[in-house]
Amino acid sequence: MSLIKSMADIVRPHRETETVAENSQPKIQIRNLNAYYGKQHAIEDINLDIYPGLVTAIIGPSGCGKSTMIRCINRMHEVIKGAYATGEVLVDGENIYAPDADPVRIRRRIGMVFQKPNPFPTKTVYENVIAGLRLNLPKQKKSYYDEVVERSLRSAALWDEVKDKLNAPGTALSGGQQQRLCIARALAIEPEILLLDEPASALDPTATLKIEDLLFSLKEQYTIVLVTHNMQQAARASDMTAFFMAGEDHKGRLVEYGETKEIFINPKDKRTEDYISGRLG
Amino acid sequence: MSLIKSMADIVRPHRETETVAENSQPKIQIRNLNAYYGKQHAIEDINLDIYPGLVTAIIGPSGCGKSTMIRCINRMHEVIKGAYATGEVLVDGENIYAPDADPVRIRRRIGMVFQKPNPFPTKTVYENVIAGLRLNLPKQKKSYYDEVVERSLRSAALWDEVKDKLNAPGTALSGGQQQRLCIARALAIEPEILLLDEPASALDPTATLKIEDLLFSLKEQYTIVLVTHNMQQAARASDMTAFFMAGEDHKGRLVEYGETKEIFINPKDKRTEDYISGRLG
Amino acid sequence: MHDVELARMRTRKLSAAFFYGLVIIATVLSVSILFIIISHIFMNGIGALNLDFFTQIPKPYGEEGGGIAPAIVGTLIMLAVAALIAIPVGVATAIFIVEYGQTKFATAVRFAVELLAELPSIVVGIFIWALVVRSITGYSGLAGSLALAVIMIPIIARSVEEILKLVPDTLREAALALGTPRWKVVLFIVIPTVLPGLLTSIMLAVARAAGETAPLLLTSLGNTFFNFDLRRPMAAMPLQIYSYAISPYDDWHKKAWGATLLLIALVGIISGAVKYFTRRWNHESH
Amino acid sequence: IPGSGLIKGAQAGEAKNLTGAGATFPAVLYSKWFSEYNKLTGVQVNYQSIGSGGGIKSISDMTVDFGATDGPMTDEQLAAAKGGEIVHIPAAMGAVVPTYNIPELAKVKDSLKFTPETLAGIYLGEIVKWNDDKLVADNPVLKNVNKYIVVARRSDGSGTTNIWTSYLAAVSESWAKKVGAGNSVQWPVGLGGKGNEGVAGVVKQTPYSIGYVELAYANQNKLAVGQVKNKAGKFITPNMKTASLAAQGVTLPEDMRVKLVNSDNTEAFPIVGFTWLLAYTNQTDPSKALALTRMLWWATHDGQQYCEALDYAPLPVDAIKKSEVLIKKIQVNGKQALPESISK
Amino acid sequence: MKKPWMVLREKLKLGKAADPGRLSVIRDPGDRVFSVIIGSASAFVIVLLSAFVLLLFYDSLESIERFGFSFFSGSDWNPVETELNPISFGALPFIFGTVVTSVGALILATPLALGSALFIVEYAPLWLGKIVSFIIELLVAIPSVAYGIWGLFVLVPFMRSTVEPFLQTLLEPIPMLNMLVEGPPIGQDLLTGSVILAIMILPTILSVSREILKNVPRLQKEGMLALGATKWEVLTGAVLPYARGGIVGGAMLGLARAIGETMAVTMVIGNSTTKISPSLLTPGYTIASAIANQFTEADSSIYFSAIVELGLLLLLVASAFNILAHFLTNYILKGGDARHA
Ligand SMILES: Nc1ncnc2c1ncn2[C@@H]1O[C@H](COP(=O)(O)OP(=O)(O)OP(=O)(O)O)[C@@H](O)[C@H]1O
Ligand SMILES: Nc1ncnc2c1ncn2[C@@H]1O[C@H](COP(=O)(O)OP(=O)(O)OP(=O)(O)O)[C@@H](O)[C@H]1O
Ligand SMILES: [Mg+2]
Ligand SMILES: [Mg+2]
Ligand SMILES: O=P([O-])([O-])[O-]
Repeated sequence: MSLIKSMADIVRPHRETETVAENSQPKIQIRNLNAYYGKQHAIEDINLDIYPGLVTAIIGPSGCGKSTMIRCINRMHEVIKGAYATGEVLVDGENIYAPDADPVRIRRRIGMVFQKPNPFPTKTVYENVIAGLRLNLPKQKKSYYDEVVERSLRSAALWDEVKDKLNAPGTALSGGQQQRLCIARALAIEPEILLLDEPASALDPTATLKIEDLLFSLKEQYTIVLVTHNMQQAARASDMTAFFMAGEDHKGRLVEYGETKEIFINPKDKRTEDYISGRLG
Repeated sequence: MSLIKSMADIVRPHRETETVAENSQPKIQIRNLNAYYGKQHAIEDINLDIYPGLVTAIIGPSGCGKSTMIRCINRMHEVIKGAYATGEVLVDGENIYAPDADPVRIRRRIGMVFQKPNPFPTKTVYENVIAGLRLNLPKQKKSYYDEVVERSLRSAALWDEVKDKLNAPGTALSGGQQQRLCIARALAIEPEILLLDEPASALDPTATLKIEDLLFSLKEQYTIVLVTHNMQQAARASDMTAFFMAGEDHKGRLVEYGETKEIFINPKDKRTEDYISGRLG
Repeated sequence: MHDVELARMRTRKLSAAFFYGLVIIATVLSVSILFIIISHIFMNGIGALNLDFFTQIPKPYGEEGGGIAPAIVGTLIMLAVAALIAIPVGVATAIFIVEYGQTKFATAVRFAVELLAELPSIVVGIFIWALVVRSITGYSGLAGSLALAVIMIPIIARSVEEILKLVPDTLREAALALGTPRWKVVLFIVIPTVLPGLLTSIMLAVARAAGETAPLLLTSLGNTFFNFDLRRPMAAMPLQIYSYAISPYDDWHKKAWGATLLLIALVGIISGAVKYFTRRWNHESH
Repeated sequence: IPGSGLIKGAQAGEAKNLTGAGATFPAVLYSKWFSEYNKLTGVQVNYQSIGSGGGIKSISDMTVDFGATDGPMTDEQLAAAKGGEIVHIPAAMGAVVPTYNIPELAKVKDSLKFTPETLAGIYLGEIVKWNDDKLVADNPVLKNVNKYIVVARRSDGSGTTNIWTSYLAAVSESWAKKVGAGNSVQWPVGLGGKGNEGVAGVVKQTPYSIGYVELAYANQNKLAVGQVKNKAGKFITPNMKTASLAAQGVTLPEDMRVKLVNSDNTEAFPIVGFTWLLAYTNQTDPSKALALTRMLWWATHDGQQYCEALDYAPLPVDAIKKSEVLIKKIQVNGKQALPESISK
Repeated sequence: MKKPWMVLREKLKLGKAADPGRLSVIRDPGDRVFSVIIGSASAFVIVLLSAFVLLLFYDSLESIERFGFSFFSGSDWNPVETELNPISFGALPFIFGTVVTSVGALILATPLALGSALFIVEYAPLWLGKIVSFIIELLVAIPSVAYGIWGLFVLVPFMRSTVEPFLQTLLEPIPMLNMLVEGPPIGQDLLTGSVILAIMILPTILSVSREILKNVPRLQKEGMLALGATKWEVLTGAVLPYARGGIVGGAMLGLARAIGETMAVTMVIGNSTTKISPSLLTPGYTIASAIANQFTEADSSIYFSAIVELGLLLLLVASAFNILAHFLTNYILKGGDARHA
């Protein structure tokens, strides 16, 4: 269909030459993952390998379990009342659901950015960035904090916009700036993996594009997982795409996973095609 | 674009032969209508003529003021605290915003059906239908009520489904049935105009189609205004379509108004085209 | 519209107007009660307030003059001690309910808080009498403080719970996702976010306890002299108001009105001050 | 009074605070005493007038250092006290008087005359109006007062009530049968006031009311006080003198627990009683025991001079002698608590 | 290439720098300490509540054993033995006084509170509604004893001289109703007790009803309006039926408070155990005021035990109403429809 063709057109040209990491070691291996909200079975039997150095997009209709999925990767799923998960998630080969695994440490290594920007309202921009350091590490020299703040904000492409406002409250920034601040905050503790749950859904197109550029520049150093309901965004910003969908039983399942280009231009599954062409959702 | 073509295909064939009422007298004339929520200016300077015997659809992205618009037509807008409207709405040439106009009477003449079915939970199906009569007329004979109930439920295409459940509470019906019950309730007092605000958004496809059929059969007798966010529904069920959109300033404005066929196949405004093709919203 | 309908419209309109009138009357009555009571208290009480009133101990029966200083001091001491006990317990309970509220135990705690908050205060008096006065201290300021603390705990727990619930989960998740242990999330993220509201609700609980009489009747007994020793009976403003009000002495009546005015002013000042400081706080942080 | 003036100023080793609670009947006197005593010795005696019932209960539960009552403790109550033997130290005598508030009579000089029958009738709820024939018979002024009588009485346990009901029980058979005498009784009628203060308060606030209070409360508040017909058939105005007469010729028991109502003395007011301070003979805290015994000594000797001005009747000499014996019974660690220098 | 997390660890000279891979380590002990602390505070609350019940039960055991049910049905409260009257403790007059005053308060306060709540939610513009509810809720901040002194010196004389005589002339000719106002108007009586309680529970009922009314789905009201209903018809037809359960819940909460209220009532009700009569103008007694008056001087153990049993009764009844109120209001506020859930 023509629509899909035009989608393929907006895939960035450099993606074409990217080598897909089929034979590099996966950073995250998800094995038979099931997640529940009390009695409700939200996602069923997910198996998925996520590779370092790439942006992996998770797409699918509302309620298919995208958020649930990535929250399972840093054990944030279980902080919801009554929620629990079974199965394995291996990070660098180690199961984060092992009985002796410490969720606090896991979350320190796996940064997360949420759909709605959530800077700490009582903290300044500066303090927001180093919040993770302050909470987790012994007190450091001011110069060290200064350095981290500048580096993180630069990485988040926010430094120039806020360098004169470091002492303003985090909530005094615009929505897009707040979201980049949250990314900077996540980067400040130098995680290995960055999970982003619809990070641009609250933002206007300009801010959205900035975030996408940012992801592109970060992916060399991090393993990035991006949940989005915006097809164009998935097509533009990701290297791999996983399509999830919930069945009649409301359990979310992985329908198709592969290179973004393939998924968008040549989906193997009829449901993927329908969804991407806008017939579903 | 091909997408629009395929939309045009689903416009019912009988629409093609419909004469558009350009030279019949408009039932409702909206003149320089502005509506506010406190300080927020929700819709600006609307001018719109609505014709009897037709279904007029109002479409547009979320927040563009569709609901606000039709609530101004029966003075329901002002029941929200702090909300008010300026300008004129003429019904049969008479300004319902005139200082001596009585909103209670106006609402009695203009029926309204809401997005979420709202039968009265404490009343039976039967009592729900005649709720308006009980309010507006002195007590009538049982036989009169019986007759009205049957006629209204038949008009709402609900009679066969509920004739054995007339004494069940109104909330004991399915969502689609509840919505048709609300339509029957509105029809029972024989209004001249019927306003429907996304009447099918809470319903499944089958129930939705039933409602659309119903509108088709009612339009001879009533002036019908239908708000919908569903393009296909607007295309299928309406004769005229008004496209609203909010600017950067968040004020909703009328962008384009015309025959549904024209709007969907040959929109004059670029924004209309973008919206209908799915690029916006 | 039919004629019948139009005719009926008139009576419907009339009844709507009639009931609107009733609603207005109810509102005006309810609102005026406050003004009536406050103005009586003000007019009768203002005359009693002079330097002696604040600095002197009560005079023997039938002699004019003197003041209620021991009662003012006693109320402040007992409130302070009660707050010292009740604030940590109340806040901790609220934190438990909100942040760890998934267990059956937490539900039971909530329920207990709910019931304690609505216990008649005289019952609290009996309880503390039986537990403390009878077997440990005799009538004493400490017993009075404990009674006030028991009254404060559930009020604090309940209002702090409401306040903590206002903190969006997204904020907790933001902190958790940084790899922060739960207790740090609570202490360094959740509580600072709502600190002004927290302080307000705590102070309102303190203010409410300030006016309690019945439990003090059975625990702190009263004192005609200054007393700063918690082990001995202590005077309190509400007690003084009660005994002066029911007496036949005109001078005491005046003092009772004065003390009432003072008590209400104290409650008003506490809540006013809290509002003022929290507003400043909010201004500074935003 | 022999034994006065021995306590002048503070004493080393003496506690600086005492807590007492109980009778409201002598509270007018006590509040004066303890204010003076504080000036003299620096000892703060915190006396809370919560009613004799409260005094008895507080001393029995040992929640206070001393109690006070004007209805003597019963043998059962004495046996139930937690801290051992309790002594009743007489402090003063006083009259319990009928007091009333009839606006029509505000200007009338002469006070109303009450008989045992009318008082019992009113409190039994049998006489309900001020113009009842029985009342009018002795008080023609009441003929036109066609108003209901608002009866006021105590809501708390009270020695004043004890004296009042003992009197009614002594003079009215049906009262004795139906209601009886005691600190708290089941009242057939009436508004309850807490303490003598409360009853005086009710009478003062409520037109057409009648109540009974210790004379001091009525006089200090300028309430009208009624005369009462005594055993000899005379209407007696209550005052310090007529109250004192009630104890004349009565042999006082060693433990001083004695009721004085319905005296045989022809000039005596018939509703009179002692009021007592209650203390344990076995004290555990030497400093408190010292402060307590000194205070008791001062009260029963020097303190008596304040009675007259406040409308109480001072103790008869015989009663003071007996109280000295009782005060000396108070011991700490097996030794007399009162310093030898005073008890000589 | 150096992984970023290794840079951080090296900079901070953390011991584990060489081993970024191990996820499973001993957890932060802070969490355990913290949860123990707040857990024990919470446990304390439960202990406290249990201690209330147990201690009061223990101290009232003597009375419970001796009088059993007759404690609630007997109307003799007689602490003194006489020829005709043995010692007995029957709390019926207190229970009667409590029921009459608190139900009376409810009858007086509910229409006012409901009317004001309707005004605030349905009629007034936002700013006015806020002011009105703020003012009425300030009544909560006035201490009980302040109501007492106001009641004693202002309300009682006013009732005695104006309201009660007026009621008597008004109801005199009406059979049955005239029994309610028999006897001399004293001012200190059940009626005045009800009035002062009504004022005190007004803000409670108001704030619950206001929340409930706010929670009536707008769609329900608009459905009615769209049929051409007047505001009043919307209220009676759509709002009140929906909110009924919650409003009853608010009233229950008010009732629970009225039952336990002590000082203000004690100061105006007359404190009299005299015979139970239908007249609201008789002085009465409530359970709470009986405790306040008699607790400190219950000088025999059975008397004391009986007073404590009154306290226990108060505790149980207030809790029962509280639970009921809770159930009724939460049902509505949490979205359950009282009839069709
Ligand atoms: N806190 C929760 N409690 C119970 N069920 C939940 C909760 N959050 C999500 N669910 C359910 O789990 C399923 C998956 O939800 P999830 O939020 O993962 O979907 P999603 O794909 O992220 O949707 P969206 O695009 O709308 O964010 C849904 O059926 C949802 O209703
Ligand atoms: N009760 C209200 N108070 C304040 N603002 C409101 C209220 N209702 C709507 N608005 C605002 O008015 C504008 C128009 O809203 P409206 O509900 O008319 O949009 P809509 O086109 O019906 O959107 P949708 O498709 O989401 O229903 C929006 O900006 C909205 O935020
Ligand atoms: Mg999601
Ligand atoms: Mg809408
Ligand atoms: O002196 P009493 O208070 O017991 O009457």
